[in-house]
Amino acid sequence: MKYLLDFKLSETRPTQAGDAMLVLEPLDKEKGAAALAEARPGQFVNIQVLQSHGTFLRRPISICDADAEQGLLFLYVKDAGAATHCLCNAREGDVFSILLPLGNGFSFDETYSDALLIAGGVGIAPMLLLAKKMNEAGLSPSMLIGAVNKDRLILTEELSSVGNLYISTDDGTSGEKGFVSQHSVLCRDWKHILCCGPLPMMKGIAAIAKERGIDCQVSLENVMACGLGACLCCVEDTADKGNVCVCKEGPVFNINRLKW
Amino acid sequence: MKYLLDFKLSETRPTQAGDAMLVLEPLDKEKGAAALAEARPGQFVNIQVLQSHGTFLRRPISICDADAEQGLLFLYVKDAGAATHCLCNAREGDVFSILLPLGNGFSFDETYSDALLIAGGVGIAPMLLLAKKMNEAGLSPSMLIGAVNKDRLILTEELSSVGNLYISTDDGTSGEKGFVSQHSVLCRDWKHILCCGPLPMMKGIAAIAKERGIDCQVSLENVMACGLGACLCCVEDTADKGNVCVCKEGPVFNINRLKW
Amino acid sequence: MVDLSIDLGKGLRLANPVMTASGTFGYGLEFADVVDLNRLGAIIVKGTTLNPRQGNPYPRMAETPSGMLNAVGLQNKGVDYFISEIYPKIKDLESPLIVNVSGSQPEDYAEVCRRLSSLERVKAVEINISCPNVKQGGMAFGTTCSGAEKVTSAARESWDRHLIVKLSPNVTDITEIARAVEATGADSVSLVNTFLGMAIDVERRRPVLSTVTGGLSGPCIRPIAVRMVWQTAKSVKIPVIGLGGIMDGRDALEFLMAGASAVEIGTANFVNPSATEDVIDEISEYCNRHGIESLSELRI
Amino acid sequence: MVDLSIDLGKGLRLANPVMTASGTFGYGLEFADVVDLNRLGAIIVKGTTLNPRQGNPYPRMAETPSGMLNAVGLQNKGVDYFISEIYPKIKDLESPLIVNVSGSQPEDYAEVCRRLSSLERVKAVEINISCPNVKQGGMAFGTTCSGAEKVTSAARESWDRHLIVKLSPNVTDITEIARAVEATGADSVSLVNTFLGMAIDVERRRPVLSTVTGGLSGPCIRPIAVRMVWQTAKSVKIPVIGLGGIMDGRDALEFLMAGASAVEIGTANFVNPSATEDVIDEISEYCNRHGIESLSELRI
Repeated sequence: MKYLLDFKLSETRPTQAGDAMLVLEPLDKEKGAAALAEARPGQFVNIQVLQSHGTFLRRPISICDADAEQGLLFLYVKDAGAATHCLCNAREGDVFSILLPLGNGFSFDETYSDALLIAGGVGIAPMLLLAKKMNEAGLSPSMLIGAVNKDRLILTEELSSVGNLYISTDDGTSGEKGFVSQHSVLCRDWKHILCCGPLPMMKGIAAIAKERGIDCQVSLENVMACGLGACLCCVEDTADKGNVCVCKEGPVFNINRLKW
Repeated sequence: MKYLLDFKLSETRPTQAGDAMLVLEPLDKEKGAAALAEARPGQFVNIQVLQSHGTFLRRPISICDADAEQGLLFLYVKDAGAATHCLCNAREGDVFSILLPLGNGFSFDETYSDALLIAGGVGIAPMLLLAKKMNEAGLSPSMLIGAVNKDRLILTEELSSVGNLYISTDDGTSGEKGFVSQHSVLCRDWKHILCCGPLPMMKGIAAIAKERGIDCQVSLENVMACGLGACLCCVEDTADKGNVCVCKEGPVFNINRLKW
Repeated sequence: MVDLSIDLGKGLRLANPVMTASGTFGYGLEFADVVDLNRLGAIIVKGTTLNPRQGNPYPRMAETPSGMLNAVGLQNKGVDYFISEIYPKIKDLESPLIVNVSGSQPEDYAEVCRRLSSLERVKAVEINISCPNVKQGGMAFGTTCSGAEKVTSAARESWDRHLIVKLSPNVTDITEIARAVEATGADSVSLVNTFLGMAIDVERRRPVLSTVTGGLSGPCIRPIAVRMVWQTAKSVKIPVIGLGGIMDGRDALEFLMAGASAVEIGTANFVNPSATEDVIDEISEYCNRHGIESLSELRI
Repeated sequence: MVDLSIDLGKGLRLANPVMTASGTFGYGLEFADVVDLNRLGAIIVKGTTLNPRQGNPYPRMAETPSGMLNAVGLQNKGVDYFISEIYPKIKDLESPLIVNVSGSQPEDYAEVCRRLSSLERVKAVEINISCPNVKQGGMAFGTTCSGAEKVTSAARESWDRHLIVKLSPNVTDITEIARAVEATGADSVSLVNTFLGMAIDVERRRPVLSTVTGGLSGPCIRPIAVRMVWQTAKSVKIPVIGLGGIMDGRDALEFLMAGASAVEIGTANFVNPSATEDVIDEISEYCNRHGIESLSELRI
């Protein structure tokens, strides 16, 4: 079930470098709780940013966390354009129209004890909900996150509390020096990789997974409009079904389906 | 001289019914002071409202007050549409691009001791600067302002301190009951009327002035784009020169020039 | 209370004038969670062709000022898939179904219409002679009277229910095309389809769309669409269906006042997924506020 | 450092590719307080006709999504007034002057050009065959090859400096018109003029503009304008001057990459009065950042 709901910004938690963690409360508590309860890790929302002068379409943003009990939606927003800039600088009390939850998230079950979550940049955001849901399934996931440097790492504290966190930075200011694809933890005997980050990073990880026969899911970020599988703008050319909507069949795909 | 300057909102003074008095400070103090010093009563500014999603053009707003010494521009904004709504709800610290001062203001000199200023609605705003400038010329103007009811009267306190204020309200909750055109103060022997308000009000006053041979200026509000006399959108058909730009030759016109 | 119903002729009677524009509402099902599909005036489903089409490569979309460019290129699984897999899921909706039909030659249109004839709930077809995103057919048919006539008459021969022809705005005189399809048997015209446009990513120094050009839609083009509806409504006797950047009830009223008998909501569905229902409510509210009892009173 | 100069031929050499679009910048003087007029690539002054024109009645303007409609209707005091009253005030500017010329018959254009010939600083005329806001002439000339040819050849006979023809986008195939005026002697084409559009005030139930329809401009139409420039630049040998919704340097670069040799800034002047200078600076900054040394490298 998808919901079109108004959410009020109840808090903006400043993070590093102008990004922001938006904490949003549904105006309709009941429907909001239902929508939040249905949110699966890797799913996203499509948010309207009326505050942004030149922004016509909604903006898809991955769900960082969804707390149905408290009735709170957490979106980690990177200040990367006019719309996200407005989101990062929104005022408490501002109301946003949000369509959620959208797409299919990461797949896992209680057998995923040998899974490594890998993320980079703003792709780290959905890993929080993923790790929490894995905790609920009795798993303590291992997570590898990367960034250019220590200052660009996000959510390290939150992630540490829900699993084993490994870190790589390009300049070595935190964790191992280098890309995530070079991190020593990758050498262990993983059965599953669940990955979200910049395209080159995901392609690098996918290549390693393929080579070593590791089951691997990646989360794509194709430019989209509706988020509902109607406009057919965000297609990815898959091996099995040709062009499919990333917003509806994705954003998470098993790399077997991709022509990478 | 016209100036294109950025102004920071330093304060929003709430007034009645969601309107707002914006107090704006130029980022460039020197040029700002020069622009403010040149502002004449009846002139206006053209302000860009990037905060408003659907607003493409600037919005012309009459200058309510301009304090060159303190470096402050005062705009009285009526919450009457998407753009003005954003202005009324702007945040302190928000920066606006403002083109000013524009147009020709009211004409008067030290002989205008028998002048009556008449205004209604948001048209009352420019009367504050007009009365102050008349004070500087040694005049204590008489002013007649009108509104639907007591709650819709604006700037009464400020205006009382710079001249003799007469009031009319449609429902009689303040001053004389009725329209400004019916107020008893109009019966006195005025030589000049300087008027700003809704079109029907100004036409009513103009008719009275014509009948009684009183010199009369009115401030027009034609829809405009550039504010500089370039786009030729805001024309008024004048008796002497045909279509002329309200933004450049006006907004204040002597009624002799109008085909009313 | 205003009566919003409208009879477009030949069995196409709508409970209200608000339809979905083809290609912006999937098969309706995609919006079922957020829109009461039974309230819609009609559901015009996505462009259907004789054979399955993969459409154009990604990227297919560029956001533009108050609008968007798309270059989907009629991706669909073909008419037979529609008949066997989609129709059964939507046939019990109360809203009439309309299938938008595309092809690369007149015979394709005719064959698709023929196959759709067995579907009782399909009350009309909308013949798309204006898709800017396909190499063959599409807009090429819509920019000349003779091309428009050929497709219209081919479809007409194999379809005896209501036949809408969707016109391209990329022409010098849209009324000329409208009159041509009217003379060839169209029961109504819908206008406008998208404008051929283009965007360049200046940082990467290449066109944004894989196809270089694409179709521009959204409120940006609404003033042109309203003008074309105004001109066309004065130029033909068949009903005119207006579309082009309608975002809300006010916008829909602009088209209805300009002479449209009904409207289609397109790009707005991407921005406000409940736009269709909102437009119905807002038209209703306006009419009641202004004491308007039937849609025909709106035209100016 | 990039060299922004561009030679459009026949004596029209610009220090940079940024000109003002006719009718949006007055005679330049209106912007003198906020723009350094000497920095502009050229100043194209407002539409000038043989005899004075009062233009259309108020209201002449409607704000639209990311744009505006205007129905000014070529209000101006005529060519003789320009020669005697305006020219003396602007002739000493460093930027070349270009006069936009309109008329209701080919002879009018020819006569205006003839009278302008005495003005040494007028380096070019821009022949407007695309104004949508006048009853006679204007856009009617710009929507057929024969109309465009007639006006171009009449102007050509009485003007031996650079001759720009400004094209209408309200056509099925703008390249056809461009080729026609190229063959008739135009030294360059500028495109696009405004799109014919319309807005209705639904509360008052009447068209917003006194003339019902008007010309749509602004970033809303930019994707269509870029596409037309792209097509035309591949279709003619003479330089193409691009315009249509350029608000900043990025937008200007889109046109230059699409094949325009220069650009005109129009509606942006109303939104950002210093847009022309800002665009020059932003193009410069972009080129330097990307290691581009001359404008010709920009085309994709």
